[in-house]
Amino acid sequence: MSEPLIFTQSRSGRSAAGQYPHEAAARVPEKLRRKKPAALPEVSELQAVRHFTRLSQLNFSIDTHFYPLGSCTMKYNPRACNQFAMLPEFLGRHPLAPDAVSQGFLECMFELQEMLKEVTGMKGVSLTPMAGAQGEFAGVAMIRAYHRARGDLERNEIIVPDAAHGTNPATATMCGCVVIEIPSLSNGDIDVDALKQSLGPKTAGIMLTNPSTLGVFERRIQEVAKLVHEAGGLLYYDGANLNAILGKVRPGDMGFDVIHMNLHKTFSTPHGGGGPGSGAVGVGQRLLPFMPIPVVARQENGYRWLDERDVPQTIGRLSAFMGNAGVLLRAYIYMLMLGRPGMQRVAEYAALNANYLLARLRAAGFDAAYPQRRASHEFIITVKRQAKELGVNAMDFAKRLLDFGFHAPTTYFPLLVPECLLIEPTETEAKQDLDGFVEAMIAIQREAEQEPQKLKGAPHTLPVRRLDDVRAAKQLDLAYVEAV
Amino acid sequence: MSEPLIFTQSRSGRSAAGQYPHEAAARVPEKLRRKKPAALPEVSELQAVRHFTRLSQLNFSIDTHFYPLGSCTMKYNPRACNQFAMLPEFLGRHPLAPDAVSQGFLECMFELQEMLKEVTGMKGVSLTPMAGAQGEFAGVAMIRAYHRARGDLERNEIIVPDAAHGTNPATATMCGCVVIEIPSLSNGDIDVDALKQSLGPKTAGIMLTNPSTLGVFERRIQEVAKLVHEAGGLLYYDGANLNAILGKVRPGDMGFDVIHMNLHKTFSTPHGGGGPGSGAVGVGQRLLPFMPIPVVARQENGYRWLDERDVPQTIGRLSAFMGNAGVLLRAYIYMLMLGRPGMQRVAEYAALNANYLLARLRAAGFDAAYPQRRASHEFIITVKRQAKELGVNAMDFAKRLLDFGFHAPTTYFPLLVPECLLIEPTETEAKQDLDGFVEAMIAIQREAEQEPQKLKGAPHTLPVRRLDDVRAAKQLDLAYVEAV
Amino acid sequence: MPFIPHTEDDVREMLAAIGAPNIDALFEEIPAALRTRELTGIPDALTEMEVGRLMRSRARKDGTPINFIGAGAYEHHIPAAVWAIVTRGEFYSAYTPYQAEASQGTLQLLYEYQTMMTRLTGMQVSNASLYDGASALAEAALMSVRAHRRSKSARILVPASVNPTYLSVARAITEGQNVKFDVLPYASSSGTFDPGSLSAFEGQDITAVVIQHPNFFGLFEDVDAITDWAHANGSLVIAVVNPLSLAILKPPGEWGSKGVDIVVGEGQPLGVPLSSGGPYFGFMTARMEHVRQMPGRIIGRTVDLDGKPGFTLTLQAREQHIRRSKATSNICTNQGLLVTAATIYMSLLGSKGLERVAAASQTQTDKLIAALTRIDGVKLAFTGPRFHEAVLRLNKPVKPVLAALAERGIVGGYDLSNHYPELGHALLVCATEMRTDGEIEEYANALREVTSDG
Amino acid sequence: MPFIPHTEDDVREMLAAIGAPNIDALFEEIPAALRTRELTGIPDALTEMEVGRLMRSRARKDGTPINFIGAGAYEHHIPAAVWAIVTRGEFYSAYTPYQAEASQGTLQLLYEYQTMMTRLTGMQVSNASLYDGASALAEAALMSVRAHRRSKSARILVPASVNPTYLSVARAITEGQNVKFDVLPYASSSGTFDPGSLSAFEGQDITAVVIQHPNFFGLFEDVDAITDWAHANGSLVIAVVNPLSLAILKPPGEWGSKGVDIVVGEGQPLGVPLSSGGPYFGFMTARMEHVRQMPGRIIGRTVDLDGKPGFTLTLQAREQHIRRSKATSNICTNQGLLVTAATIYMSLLGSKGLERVAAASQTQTDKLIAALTRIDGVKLAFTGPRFHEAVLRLNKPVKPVLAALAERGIVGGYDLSNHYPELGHALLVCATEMRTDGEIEEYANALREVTSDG
Ligand SMILES: Cc1ncc(COP(=O)(O)O)c(C=O)c1O
Ligand SMILES: Cc1ncc(COP(=O)(O)O)c(C=O)c1O
Repeated sequence: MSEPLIFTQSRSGRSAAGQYPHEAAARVPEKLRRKKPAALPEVSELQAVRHFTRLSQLNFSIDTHFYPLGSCTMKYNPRACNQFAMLPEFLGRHPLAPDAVSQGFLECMFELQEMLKEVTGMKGVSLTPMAGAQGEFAGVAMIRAYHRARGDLERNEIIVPDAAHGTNPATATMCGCVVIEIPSLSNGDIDVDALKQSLGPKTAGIMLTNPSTLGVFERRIQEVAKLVHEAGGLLYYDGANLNAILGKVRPGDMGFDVIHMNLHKTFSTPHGGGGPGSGAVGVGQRLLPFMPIPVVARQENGYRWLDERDVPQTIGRLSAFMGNAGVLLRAYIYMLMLGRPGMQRVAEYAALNANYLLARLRAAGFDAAYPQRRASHEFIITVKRQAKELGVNAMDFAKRLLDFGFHAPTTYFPLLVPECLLIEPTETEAKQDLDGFVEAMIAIQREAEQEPQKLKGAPHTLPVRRLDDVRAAKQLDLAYVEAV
Repeated sequence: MSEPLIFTQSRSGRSAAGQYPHEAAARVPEKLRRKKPAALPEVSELQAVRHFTRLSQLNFSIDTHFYPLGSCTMKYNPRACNQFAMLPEFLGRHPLAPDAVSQGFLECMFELQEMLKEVTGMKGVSLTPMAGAQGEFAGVAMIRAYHRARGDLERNEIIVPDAAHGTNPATATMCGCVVIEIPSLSNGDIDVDALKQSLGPKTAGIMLTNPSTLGVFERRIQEVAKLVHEAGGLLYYDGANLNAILGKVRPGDMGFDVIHMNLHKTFSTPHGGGGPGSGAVGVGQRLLPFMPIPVVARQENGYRWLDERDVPQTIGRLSAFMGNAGVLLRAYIYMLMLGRPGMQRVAEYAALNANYLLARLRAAGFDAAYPQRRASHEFIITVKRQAKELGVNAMDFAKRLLDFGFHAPTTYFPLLVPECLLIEPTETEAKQDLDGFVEAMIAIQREAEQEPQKLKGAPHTLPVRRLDDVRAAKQLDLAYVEAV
Repeated sequence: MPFIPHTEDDVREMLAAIGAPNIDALFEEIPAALRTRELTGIPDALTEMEVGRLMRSRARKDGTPINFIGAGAYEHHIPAAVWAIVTRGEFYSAYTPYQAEASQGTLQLLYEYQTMMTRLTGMQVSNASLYDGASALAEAALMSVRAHRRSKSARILVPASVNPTYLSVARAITEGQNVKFDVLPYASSSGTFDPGSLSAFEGQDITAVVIQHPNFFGLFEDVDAITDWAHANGSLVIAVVNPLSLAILKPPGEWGSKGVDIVVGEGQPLGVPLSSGGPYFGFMTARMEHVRQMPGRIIGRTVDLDGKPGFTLTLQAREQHIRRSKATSNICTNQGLLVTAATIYMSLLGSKGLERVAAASQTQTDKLIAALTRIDGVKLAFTGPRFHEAVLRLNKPVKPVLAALAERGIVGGYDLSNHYPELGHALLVCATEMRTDGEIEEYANALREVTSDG
Repeated sequence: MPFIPHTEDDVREMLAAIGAPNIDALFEEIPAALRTRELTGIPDALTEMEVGRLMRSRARKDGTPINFIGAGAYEHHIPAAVWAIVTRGEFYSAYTPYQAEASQGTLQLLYEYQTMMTRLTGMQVSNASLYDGASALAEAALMSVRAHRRSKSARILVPASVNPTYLSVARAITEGQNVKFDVLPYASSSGTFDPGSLSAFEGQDITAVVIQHPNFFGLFEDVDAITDWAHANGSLVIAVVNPLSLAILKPPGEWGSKGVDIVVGEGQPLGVPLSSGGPYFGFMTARMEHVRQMPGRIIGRTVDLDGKPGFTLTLQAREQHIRRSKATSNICTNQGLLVTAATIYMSLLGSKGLERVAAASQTQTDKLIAALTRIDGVKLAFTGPRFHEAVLRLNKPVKPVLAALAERGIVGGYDLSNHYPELGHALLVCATEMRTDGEIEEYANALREVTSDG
């Protein structure tokens, strides 16, 4: 299965004529006028529909495959969220429409803020960040603004564990901070001694995710919080992994000052093949004055957006309007459908699935990276041994899994575990599917022992076989050029 | 690719609990109560979504493949038709809602009736038949009612050419008529002499499709009409093939008294893997009093349905309400988007595509069934020669085409042409795709000559290989039974 | 040219390959006198944007009144997933699965549907759909005539508590084949059919007896007694049922001592929106012994060349495209897409979900009746056990009442006075799980106003 | 348990395999003191039916007023096919295409998107999206600082005719890295930026100059002169454009004698609904020489083991997951699904379609302005050539006027008085191809009423 580029299907003069106005001529001064039309595809409506429908079929997705991509929380995206978020009134609402014709939407946003406060244990929530990384940005920017507002101008160091997601250090840099990396212990916990040594008068804060991306819960979190706070720093919670603890423990209660949430993970909005997401931030008392705007407030005469006049110390705006509203609506709808009991179940069954899958894989002879620990909602298998003994690596396992109809786990992240597969089944997968995954892993292990080239050459049954990434980066081909 | 039956994914106690009311208990007298729940699947929402999404991917469809299934007019089904027919007000309207809250819908139906009158040249249209065959039923029933109303009680013979679609004779039988089959000439026209011999005092009417399912236009249609009318019979037009002549010639002008239209063909409503369709009927003056009800009328105070009180001689109702309203809306929307010029283009480009494909296939050495004739919107290739010389038949060509990514043409229909492929490209396919089809046919012909087992074993790349139809009919397995 | 992909170059090259001077030449076999000049009655083309605007304005005219009619079409919650999947191009834009290998998605789904319907109705075989519930009854009548080899009468007994439109449709469709329907009165006290009244037909050649349960008034019939009488009399039994009700009611396959012979009904309650009456789908299940008399498509499981299981259309020798004038029915195109919806719906709801929906509908109807009959001049006509519909008697003609309610945004029920003049000012009302207590109250308030006027 | 597939048996077997007594034991590593007791602030679960009812009632509150605001988000016709395909599960529910072989659909689409955007903007490379237009400007500013090796100032000139919110966002995002934006006034007579005023900066170390065209007032800027001045001064040029306008306007790649360096903008006009401001997508294209400084994902075409072409994420060494604190940006999740919409939109419209849409929008805006300025007390602020927005000056404060219009179902425009107090009672209005002549008249009548009151 493969599909030619749409450009090769284009023919001059063809069009989907029902899609644009009958007649219209633009008036543009000669020197500003476009002379040659942009060479966009010229195809019929059927050709476009067929092309993109066929392209879609080349993808794995939650709706078609088990997708245990660690740290990405690929769980079921309820179709109802999409349907109700796309009601014509919501789709048609202009972001700058007056409050009088926006109360329905604003009420949803306000209630979403309130629910997110409740589940995180924070004091305020801003929905504006457009993805996790922007939520992180908002968080670190608030930490900086906090220190600055106190005249504490030297604090520009952000401590980040080596297991952290790449966005954490990248964000710190973007905020003009210096990144101090600290190691993890072999049991997966933070090296608290190293932390102590890193803390000091320049400490702005620490970015943690707990459970960490190693798939284990940071047990000494209260001690960490105390240490950082005593050093004058603040604690940032990377809430991409909130799925692990939803309803079980709240970042606010653990001592965090600020958190971002990946609504496109924990709150099950779709990832759309790359996005959109939403990285709503929650803050404790200290950071309330600095929240990114706009934020919805409920007032006597209805709901309205707070802006720079209401939040004068705000770190400012992060998007042209108010973030990914449609994603927020989906998260809101999802939360309403979960409700209180459902919210609690998320972490329970996510942990059950992860621990079960871990137990079965271990029983099948695979090595856990942290065998002494409970898995959180995800866990790490390392195939270091197989790499050494059989010459097949994590990538080979990953690619071969595709042939078995399973999306691969996250590979080579976190960077500190060699040949790792970070596996996150999520709570919406059935035991049968986990069992199927285990069987596939066992079959692949057997192949690795008996015919390792099966793995090396994998995938064999997908639209393409393994791609040459080196060539992609060296002989850059980033846009199609017609042969002449 | 294959997908297990949903029943094998079911587990007792599992459910998509958000889909039904929290609590509710039925009150049913003991002896009427269901004792054991029906063993429907017990799956999660994700499992259902994944299962049916994966099943869908096992299909060929217009949205994914060229689908030149003769007599079926598989052309692009505009997405707009679906979107606008599914506006919440239309979906939510109860069929028995009072006229006061139905004017928008009724206006659409009325205008659809008017447009169908215009394109067919008929005097009245009833939208109620739910598919072509039911339209045929309505037509023949009206013909019978007409004769009966005139006291002409002996007329119960319906003449049907041998090339006719199976629904024609089946319909005649269903109406209690006797079927008189007449042959076609070797040039594809009706054998007018045979017709003359069949006509008589028992003749109720004749069912024709023009162009016929042989893909050629019946040139002596005026003479046929005259003969049948003179004999006291009426003419029925099977409008499944209206795509061939839309805007070029009107059944009413050819002398037909009644016509059904397959809106799911000519007017591009989707076929949905089997249906629904709509077989709206148009009638000339003589049959107006007998139309199936309901029919929409425009009156001073708005639109309303006419019923048995308004049309006392009606053949009656054919559906519980008023037919496949949603299909009708789609056809209406489609017609609005085509408009007058677009309506004319349908037949022009359908004929262009058919004649081009025919010309290219002939140039490539394939045999046309009617080489002396223009193709209409479809045409017949016969592989009789290949069957004799190479031992590969029409079915083998058809199955092998699937491997090339093309849906097969209609095979073994019309029955009178041996080893036939009835090919209907439709006007919405691009020249490139027709060219691709020709290349595939050439390649298959080459295979037939060099490695005929490639054809015999085809398809090779689909979810299943050739299925054992004989076994299916002998060892009936029509519903799943769990292994115990 | 909307939907036409041809460029000028394409047309030129194609005509050259054909050897025709222009497109018009392709129509040269059509006698010139017949050629259409202009379709003056057809308006100019609208763009998609313009059509959208027009359709939205039409839709707005009709609005979204609160609906309390059933009478054969019921407003139930439809999970968002259902139509999101149904409208996927691969289901939506495929034809009837003639090429089985390229249609395994549709075919497997239909096989799963057949399985579900046999389980729901307690029968052995199901076809892949008929047009709607009414025409399904007509087909069942014809099928019973074919299936009942010993009966020569083509005479079918039908209680008047069967949906009267179904009866009209069955008459219209079977009339050419001389099927005769004898309509038997329901008991005016109970609104149900009294099996005792069948004794008048004892020993007569009756091909089949039709039982609708719950009947058109929403009431439960004495299905066991009727079924047993029919079988004892050598007649077949045709059940007409609401598939949703079967989540709580004994399936027709268990009625009486040996179960009915044919079951038909309207599939709409299973995931199909009201949409002005269609497209819906008729279902039909039956005993295995009658399978060769069934109308419509049937899917069978078989194996491919490699022995791998697969699905295909089977028993096609019953059908028009093979058997032509001797087919079991003329049906060809059926209602496949709606069956797709129903199959997904049943999978999502499961029998527990269907049971809850049925029970909640019954509960809300009880509340509705309680609320409405509290109004002076509104009485419940029949008090027996019922599903989710009921007949009310008003103190004034129903039609103007319904018109006044419509003005208040309420579609208040179905006026029975045409079909059942003997019931007086009778109104058939319905509530499903979709109707909230608040809406029921709103209806009661409106009806109180409307019936007390003047 | 909505969305949880586990049966009791499953749970029992799974716990046994784990060796845990109950699910709670899986959380034993969480200090007991921290364990959440109850989420009292979260309401009980609603069923899908109930949520649907709630959301429809919320939506109804907001209604569907007629919209005359643009200001960065534009209401255009979106072909039905676009979102029917975008919401297919395979696009909707896939992750970022890390496993290229299992994501060729998304990857090829993104490659096609990149190609289209380079062609539309006249540049050589495109990334696969940023969050939105405003944050894209921030990223462009940071990119220009990295790309301009010789400039040390991180100083960027921005005319005040640039969208003021974009400027706020750019400031908020780049502030930590000490980027300085110098805002230069627009000419109060024309509403556009006078290139002559750049001479004051001649010879200074300016990293980049930003040009928005059409500018925030809808007016055309003198892009050639500004571009050439910047390049002559050794500065880079960042263009902020409406992608739709590029169907009729000279692409930034051709501005001045050598074209701009970076192009960014809001992709929303290309098939993305207004939906309260997002999700939209920011686009960015640039000269090939800057590709390694680009933020965001980039897709490349390569070959597989068999030499067959395929697509993959490339130049990942720029990104956070590889380069961590030294990445070009922290962006990870982007706006892929919206790019999917835009790619389908551009394929359906083609450049001819885009041109028609742009032209029709311009035409309707002309009509709107003609209609509104016929009203006493309503004046056009700037008369130069424009695209599809314009600034009106009213004779009274804008906010109450907009409130009064909203009551009449009209969203009348964007109040400029906060950002541009110097313009007085200024209102930014917009019409696209979606606004009919009738709606424009309706607006004019309403505005006449509202402005003449009192
Ligand atoms: C642990 C963690 N932190 C942060 C992020 C960044 O979130 P986003 O991709 O939404 O920017 C991710 C997701 O990739 C993540 O897994
Ligand atoms: C020529 C012809 N007549 C009649 C029919 C019957 O139409 P339907 O399938 O809608 O009942 C068809 C379609 O199959 C047909 O092609």
